[in-house]
Amino acid sequence: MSEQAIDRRKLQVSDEVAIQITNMNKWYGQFHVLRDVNMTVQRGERIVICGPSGSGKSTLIRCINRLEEHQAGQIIVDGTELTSDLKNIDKVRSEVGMVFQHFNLFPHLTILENCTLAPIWVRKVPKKEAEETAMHYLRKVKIPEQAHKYPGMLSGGQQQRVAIARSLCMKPRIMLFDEPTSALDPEMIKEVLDTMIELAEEGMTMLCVTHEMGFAQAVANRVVFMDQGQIVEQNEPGEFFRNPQSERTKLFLSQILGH
Amino acid sequence: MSEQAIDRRKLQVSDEVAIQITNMNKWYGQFHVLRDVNMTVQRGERIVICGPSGSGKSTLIRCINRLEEHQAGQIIVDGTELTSDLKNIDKVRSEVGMVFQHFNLFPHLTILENCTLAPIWVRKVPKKEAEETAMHYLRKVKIPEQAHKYPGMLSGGQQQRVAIARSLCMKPRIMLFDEPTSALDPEMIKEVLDTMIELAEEGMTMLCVTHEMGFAQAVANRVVFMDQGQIVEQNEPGEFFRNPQSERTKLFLSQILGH
Amino acid sequence: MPKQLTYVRGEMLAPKEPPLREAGVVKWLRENLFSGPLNTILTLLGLLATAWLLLHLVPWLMHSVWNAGSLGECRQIIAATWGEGATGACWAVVRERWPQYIFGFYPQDFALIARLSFADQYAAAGGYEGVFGAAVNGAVREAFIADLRANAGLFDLYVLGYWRPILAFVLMFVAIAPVLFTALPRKMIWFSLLYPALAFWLLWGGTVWLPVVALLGFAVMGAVFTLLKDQLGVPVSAGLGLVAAVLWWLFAQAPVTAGLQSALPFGLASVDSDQFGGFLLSIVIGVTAISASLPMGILLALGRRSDMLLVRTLSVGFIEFIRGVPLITLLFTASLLLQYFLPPGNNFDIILRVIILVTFFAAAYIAEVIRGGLAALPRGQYEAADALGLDYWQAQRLVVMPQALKISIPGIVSSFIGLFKDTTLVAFVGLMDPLKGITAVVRADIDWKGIYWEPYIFAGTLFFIICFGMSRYSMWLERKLKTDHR
Amino acid sequence: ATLDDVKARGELICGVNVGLTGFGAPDANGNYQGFDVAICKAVAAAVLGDASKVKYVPTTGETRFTALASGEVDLLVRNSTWTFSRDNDLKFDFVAVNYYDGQGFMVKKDLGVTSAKELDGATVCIQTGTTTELNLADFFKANNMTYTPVNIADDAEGQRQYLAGACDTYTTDASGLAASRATMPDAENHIILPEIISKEPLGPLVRHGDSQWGDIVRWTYFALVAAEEYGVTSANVAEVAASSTNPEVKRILGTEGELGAMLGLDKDWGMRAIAAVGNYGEIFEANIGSATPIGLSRGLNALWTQGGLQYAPPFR
Amino acid sequence: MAFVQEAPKEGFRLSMLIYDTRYRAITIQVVVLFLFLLFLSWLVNNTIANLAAKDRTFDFGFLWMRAGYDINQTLIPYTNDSTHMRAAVIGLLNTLLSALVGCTIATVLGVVIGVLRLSKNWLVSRLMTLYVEIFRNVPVLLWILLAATLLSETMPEPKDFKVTQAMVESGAEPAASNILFGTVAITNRSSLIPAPLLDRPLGGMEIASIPVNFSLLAVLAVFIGSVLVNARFLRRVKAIQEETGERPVTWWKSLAILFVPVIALLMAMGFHLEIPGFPTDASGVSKGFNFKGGIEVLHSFSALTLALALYTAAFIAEIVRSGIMAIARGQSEAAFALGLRPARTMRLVILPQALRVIIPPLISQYLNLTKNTSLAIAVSYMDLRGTLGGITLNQTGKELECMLLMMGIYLVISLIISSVMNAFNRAVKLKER
Ligand SMILES: Nc1ncnc2c1ncn2[C@@H]1O[C@H](COP(=O)(O)OP(=O)(O)OP(=O)(O)O)[C@@H](O)[C@H]1O
Ligand SMILES: Nc1ncnc2c1ncn2[C@@H]1O[C@H](COP(=O)(O)OP(=O)(O)OP(=O)(O)O)[C@@H](O)[C@H]1O
Ligand SMILES: NC(=O)CC[C@H](N)C(=O)O
Ligand SMILES: [Mg+2]
Ligand SMILES: [Mg+2]
Repeated sequence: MSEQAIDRRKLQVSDEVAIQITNMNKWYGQFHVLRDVNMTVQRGERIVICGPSGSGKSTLIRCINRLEEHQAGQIIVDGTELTSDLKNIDKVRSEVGMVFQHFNLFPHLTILENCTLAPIWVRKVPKKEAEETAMHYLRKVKIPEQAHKYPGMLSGGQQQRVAIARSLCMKPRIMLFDEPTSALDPEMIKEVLDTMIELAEEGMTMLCVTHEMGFAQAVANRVVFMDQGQIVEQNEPGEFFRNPQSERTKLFLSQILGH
Repeated sequence: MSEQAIDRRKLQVSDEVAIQITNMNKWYGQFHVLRDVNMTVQRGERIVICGPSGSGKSTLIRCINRLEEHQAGQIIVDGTELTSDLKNIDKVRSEVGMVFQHFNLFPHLTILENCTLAPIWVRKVPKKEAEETAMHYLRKVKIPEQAHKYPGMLSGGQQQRVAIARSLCMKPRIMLFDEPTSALDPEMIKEVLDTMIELAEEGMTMLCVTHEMGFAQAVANRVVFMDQGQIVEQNEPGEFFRNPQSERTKLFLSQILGH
Repeated sequence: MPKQLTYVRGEMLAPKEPPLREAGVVKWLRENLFSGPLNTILTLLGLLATAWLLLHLVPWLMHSVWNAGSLGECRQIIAATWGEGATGACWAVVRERWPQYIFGFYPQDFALIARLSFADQYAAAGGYEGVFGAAVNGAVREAFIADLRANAGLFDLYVLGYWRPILAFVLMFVAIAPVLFTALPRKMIWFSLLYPALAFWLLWGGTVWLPVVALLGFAVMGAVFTLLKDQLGVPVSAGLGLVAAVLWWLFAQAPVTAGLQSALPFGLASVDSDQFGGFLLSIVIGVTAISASLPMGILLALGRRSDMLLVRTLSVGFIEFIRGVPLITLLFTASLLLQYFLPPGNNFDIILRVIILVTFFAAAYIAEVIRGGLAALPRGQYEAADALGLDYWQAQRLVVMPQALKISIPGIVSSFIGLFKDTTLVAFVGLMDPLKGITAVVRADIDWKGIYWEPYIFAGTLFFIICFGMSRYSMWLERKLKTDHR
Repeated sequence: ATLDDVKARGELICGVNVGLTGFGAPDANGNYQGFDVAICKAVAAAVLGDASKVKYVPTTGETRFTALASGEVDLLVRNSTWTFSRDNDLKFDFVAVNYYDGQGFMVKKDLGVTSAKELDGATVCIQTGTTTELNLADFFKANNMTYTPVNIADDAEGQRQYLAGACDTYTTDASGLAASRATMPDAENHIILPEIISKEPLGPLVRHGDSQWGDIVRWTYFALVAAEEYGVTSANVAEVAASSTNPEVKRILGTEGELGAMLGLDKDWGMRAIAAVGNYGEIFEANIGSATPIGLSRGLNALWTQGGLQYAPPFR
Repeated sequence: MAFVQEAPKEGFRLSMLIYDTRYRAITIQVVVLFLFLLFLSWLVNNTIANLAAKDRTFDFGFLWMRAGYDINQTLIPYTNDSTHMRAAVIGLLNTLLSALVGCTIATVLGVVIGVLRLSKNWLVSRLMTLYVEIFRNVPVLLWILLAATLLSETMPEPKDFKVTQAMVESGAEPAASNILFGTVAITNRSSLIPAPLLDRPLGGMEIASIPVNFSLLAVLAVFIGSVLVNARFLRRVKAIQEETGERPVTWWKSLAILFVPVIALLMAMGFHLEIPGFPTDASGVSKGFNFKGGIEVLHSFSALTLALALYTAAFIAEIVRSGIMAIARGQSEAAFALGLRPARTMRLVILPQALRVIIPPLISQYLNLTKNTSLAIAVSYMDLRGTLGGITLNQTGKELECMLLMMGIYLVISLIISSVMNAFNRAVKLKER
């Protein structure tokens, strides 16, 4: 998928901090799933998170829009600290878009309705305007002609692109992707990655859990490797793949690149 | 997959007619799905059927073992004409093995039981003997060690190989394959194609709907191209790919070889 | 640009204990009971309701009386022990009448008790002839039995006395074990198949040859079927087998039974249907109808999916009719109208008639459940079976049904639970079900007139235990079947 | 014919009441006892020679006639009133009247009611499917009063509702009321109002069209009545049969004449019936008479010789 | 060569009836039809023979004869002079009333319990589980009997509400009194609720012996009008939201539109409530046996309906719970991630999807409840079975006719309900490719 190789220098990373995670810890019952995570994400960064299964990648990004609650430490998103305060949660959630592995489109609504639901009810955008925005993003993900179909009538790749468009309609400043391509057939992966690359080119702050190493190399400006709930290594992608530092990372890379 | 390139001359094609289809027509309701199909298959032939989606390939081979009923014309399999007579149908079905795109293994039976079910109940083979045969074919498809597992515990490629072994256990004289690899992940396709190639080497009469052009070139002695329910072109594979005659075929080949 | 992009962890962190508010009672309470205003209100409401119930029930249950001869006596004891105006449960009625709740008026086998435990008195009274022999000895017999009742121990009275239903009940578990637990040897299925005849004989008594000869009818059916199956195909040979069996039952049953009985007389004292009652009746009706409705339900479901218009119409008509009318109208039909539909002068057992109609009722529901299971089965399974050359019935038996039934288990079990609960409705056609029938009899007794709650609670609890057990079993089975193929 | 069916079956199927103490109810061991039940036993003794060869089918007021009509039972003895429409429209034969009765009302003493005419606006418990239901409607209409019926399926439930105060008054046959009252823990707190609002001749009935069977039941019953008249009891019946010189007694007991054969039975039928259950008076006293908790006096049901209505036609 | 060029054209042979797929189906159907007709004619034959033997006829004329018995709950006028037909209609209406009220209560309760079972509140979810397990594992007949017993054994008798001479003299209060500010009385026979009365009613007339009350019609008409106006109002609100994005606060306006006109009309007609109570004489001593005034809801109705509702609610709760659970967690997470609040998520995302899953089994529970109303016999409620299938059957001896008619009516009700269900299923089927 790297035909459209991106000139990574063109992508702006500003000094502004988009997400600041400090000494964050999370337990599921007795199970210590995230341990002392520290991470700073600048506005405009494109971060790929990888690591073995069960290492806490999903949990980490789900903490960022409070789909999970952390128990110690601090997460500040766009200047808003995530606490139990409902107002803060609402604020953060409308700033942060999320794309799930299984799309999670609303099957009872058309594609267009899927895209306008949140803008209308959360952002209180007039319907007409919401629909225009939605069509804009649907065009951007290249499926405007599907607007009046239902999700069940679309292919997986199309569905995932709708999911991205749906998030974008809320005009988020940060996008989180949790293995957005791993539920897709090989041919469809490309459609979705292309869409994500385009987003990246526009300077969207992105955190993406993925094992598509091609994508990481093409787009990311940082790769974060997690294991056992901790950030084990992070580096600029070229360096990361060429020259991993820790043993754990080497082992992991040998496995996923090996086959 | 053509590492084990087959010396095609070694494969015997006898004069005996295995399948004779004459002026066969079939309708689904008002829809004329097969139009005046004529086809003769000699014993030992390996025929690949290809064509665009909806052209009636599946329907054609399903007619051969009467999973679908044709309405006009004649199909004679191994000397038995397919009519509504139950005895003939039973006879043909036990001569003709079929492998489906989605394997259709019986999930409530172990691999071994899947393989022995039909021999025991249809051929009335003693259980012991049936099991020996089954193990023989399981060894042949290289998964004897899975015999006591359930289909759900196997990978797709393994499942498809079990499906082939299951058919072979009935010692059919003709094998039909309906896109046997298209539900598989790329890595698994090879396993299955290898098995099929071995079968071909042993002189089994095979009709195979597939778009694996490598396989066609390596194994088939004839490629049949269908469109809109009709046989548009058929030829020896080298000639077929190098030098397609009809416009329709050219267009089709350009698409599937293009990507 | 971020300052230090590169980061490598030197050493891995060990897991830590969660902070205190993440564990322990406080967290549990906070998360589970008081996590928000709405939840707090709900908790308080829940506590209030529980307290209210307990306040009303506990004193009543605490003041239980287990030993009394009548309701009046109970009340006296309660007043004497806990003071005037105290209310309490009078379980004495259950203690005194439980045999009826369990067995109805099923006769106790006093002859056996006498022989085993009271040999001396028995011999003195003149042995079998003297005591149980002829009807003329009514008075002697009554006196002897009264004596036994007074002197026999609990084991004698209730275990020996009711050995027939108890044995039938215990054997029932042996019979259903291979169905419930697939790990058991398959050969046990044979016992399961013989069990209905055995249970019939144990419960109703009479000559042993009746069920044996009836079973022979099935043997005849099987023989005809296997002989003809290869030539004529399953449906035709099954039909002919059925015809042969029916002919056997109609014409050979009576003479052969009589002949065998006179040659080799062997039997148990026969018991009339009207002596059945209580849970014995519920279980007899429930279990018979359950086991008979499953095959019938399968046939109906297949019929409903058949390509043949007529077969489909009849199946649909039957299913929709049965499901469309209340069970009790069917029961009324069984008890009152069936006599109109059958040839004049016949008179067949009311329990049997009720069982037949209850079976129809259950079968219609089960057919719908199984139809769901069949629909959930991918088409490919049918095609694969066809392609392998299995015929329709082989495909159904070996490929389709095992899978469809597995999918349908939760639905089937809940139909069974419903059916078992519905056996209480037979009270409306004059049978002694444990809930209303027996309770009405108990309350007609002058000693227990005015008792309401205790019999209901007793019968209700037993029902709860059985039904709850069944539903837990089905959950267990579902889990088990789900895991062992993955 | 019913007689043949019964003989072939070796059992008489008798529709009875299950909840009316004294008339028909099973005891703790499941044995049916009562004034009505005795007739079943007598018929079984007469026909089959064994009073215990009876299968009792519990019926409610509502189901009893269907049970008889459909052939479910051979004989219905369930305090059923002989009425024109039951006889002619429902096609039954009432073969005799074993209890002359009338409909009454029972109220709690503390209600302060002394006459049925004061019941305007009351809630009345009534068994469904009975004559009393129709009488009640007529009575209140005739007296220009209103009421709320509580239609109840059986006697036990009726009593429960009445005792719980769910109705102000319970109405049914006076004998039924007495039976109910007798079983109440506080019988003295309930009174039966003086008005008897209907005639309720209660008796056994069979299906139309089988006169022989009807005759058997009829004459078995009359044998019991005649036995009382001639002083034959269950205790002395054997002795009387041997010693009696009264030709009618001898005919009843089968020591003279062929009455049994005329009925299609053997000649001992009458003796067996009387031996099994006693004569009418014995049955009455044992089940509902003044010595029992129910405590009914003979009243209209005394023998005609004592000013009552019980009268057996001549046996000849 | 095993190959046959031209298969011999075979003529029809008898064996083809069994082996040939084309003829086999016909053979089987003919046999089945034959057997079925044989069976049917056997039944009819027996019935005719039996009827003849019993000297009976088969006709429905009795439906037009005088019934002669009274019924305690009559939704349309009925006296013992009415026909059996009318009695049957009364019974049918009672059946439907009980079914309707039962279904309503069961739905409300079931939804609440089902949702509470999913609650994170440990105590509440356990209590609800307990409720569900206890109610659905015990025969419904028991619940009916218990409800009836509970109501008739624990509530005060009407006479406990009476003021006696002695009380007037001593100034004592009666043992029991109305609850809810003296408006509602619950006795051991019935619950009495205030009856709406009009001083200036609009009159009425009878159409086909069914009374038509103009006042009621007027109220209904006005209310329907208000509902229509309200619907228009809500459409307007929606338009505003679509235009500006802001949704105006509407609930109080809606309430006003819905109820003000009706209340005004009722006031104009002189609406007041009639409180149930005992009539008293001049000195304040109560007279009579029963309450006068108010609407009497018999306990036989309440017990049956309540028990059925409680029982069915347990099943509905399970349906609701599994319906909500069937909507994958991902759906609510996706909604949260978009910034929708939990309540909105429920309304806009979860419920519309859960309803598709919930409604079909829900309707079959309605069907079950309706059929179970035939257990009314256990508590002396006069439903269809009690009138047509009970007293009428018994008084006229037309068991065959009555039972067949009754089954037919139940069947029609069931078929109507299930065709509604099928229509619904078709309407909401998810669009797939
Ligand atoms: N709700 C939960 N309760 C308890 N444990 C959980 C829960 N969710 C996740 N876990 C555990 O937390 C750990 C981290 O899970 P997480 O989903 O974040 O892993 P991941 O890195 O995303 O893995 P994968 O690549 O498989 O998605 C896993 O061991 C998982 O089993
Ligand atoms: N049961 C059916 N009823 C009606 N139309 C059908 C049915 N099965 C297939 N068809 C139609 O018949 C045509 C041929 O179908 P067929 O499955 O044989 O195509 P195919 O060549 O196998 O295509 P593909 O490559 O997609 O499998 C298609 O247009 C299909 O829509
Ligand atoms: N209460 C009863 O069961 C019978 C009442 C009345 N004698 C009747 O025959 O209708
Ligand atoms: Mg994950
Ligand atoms: Mg195909």
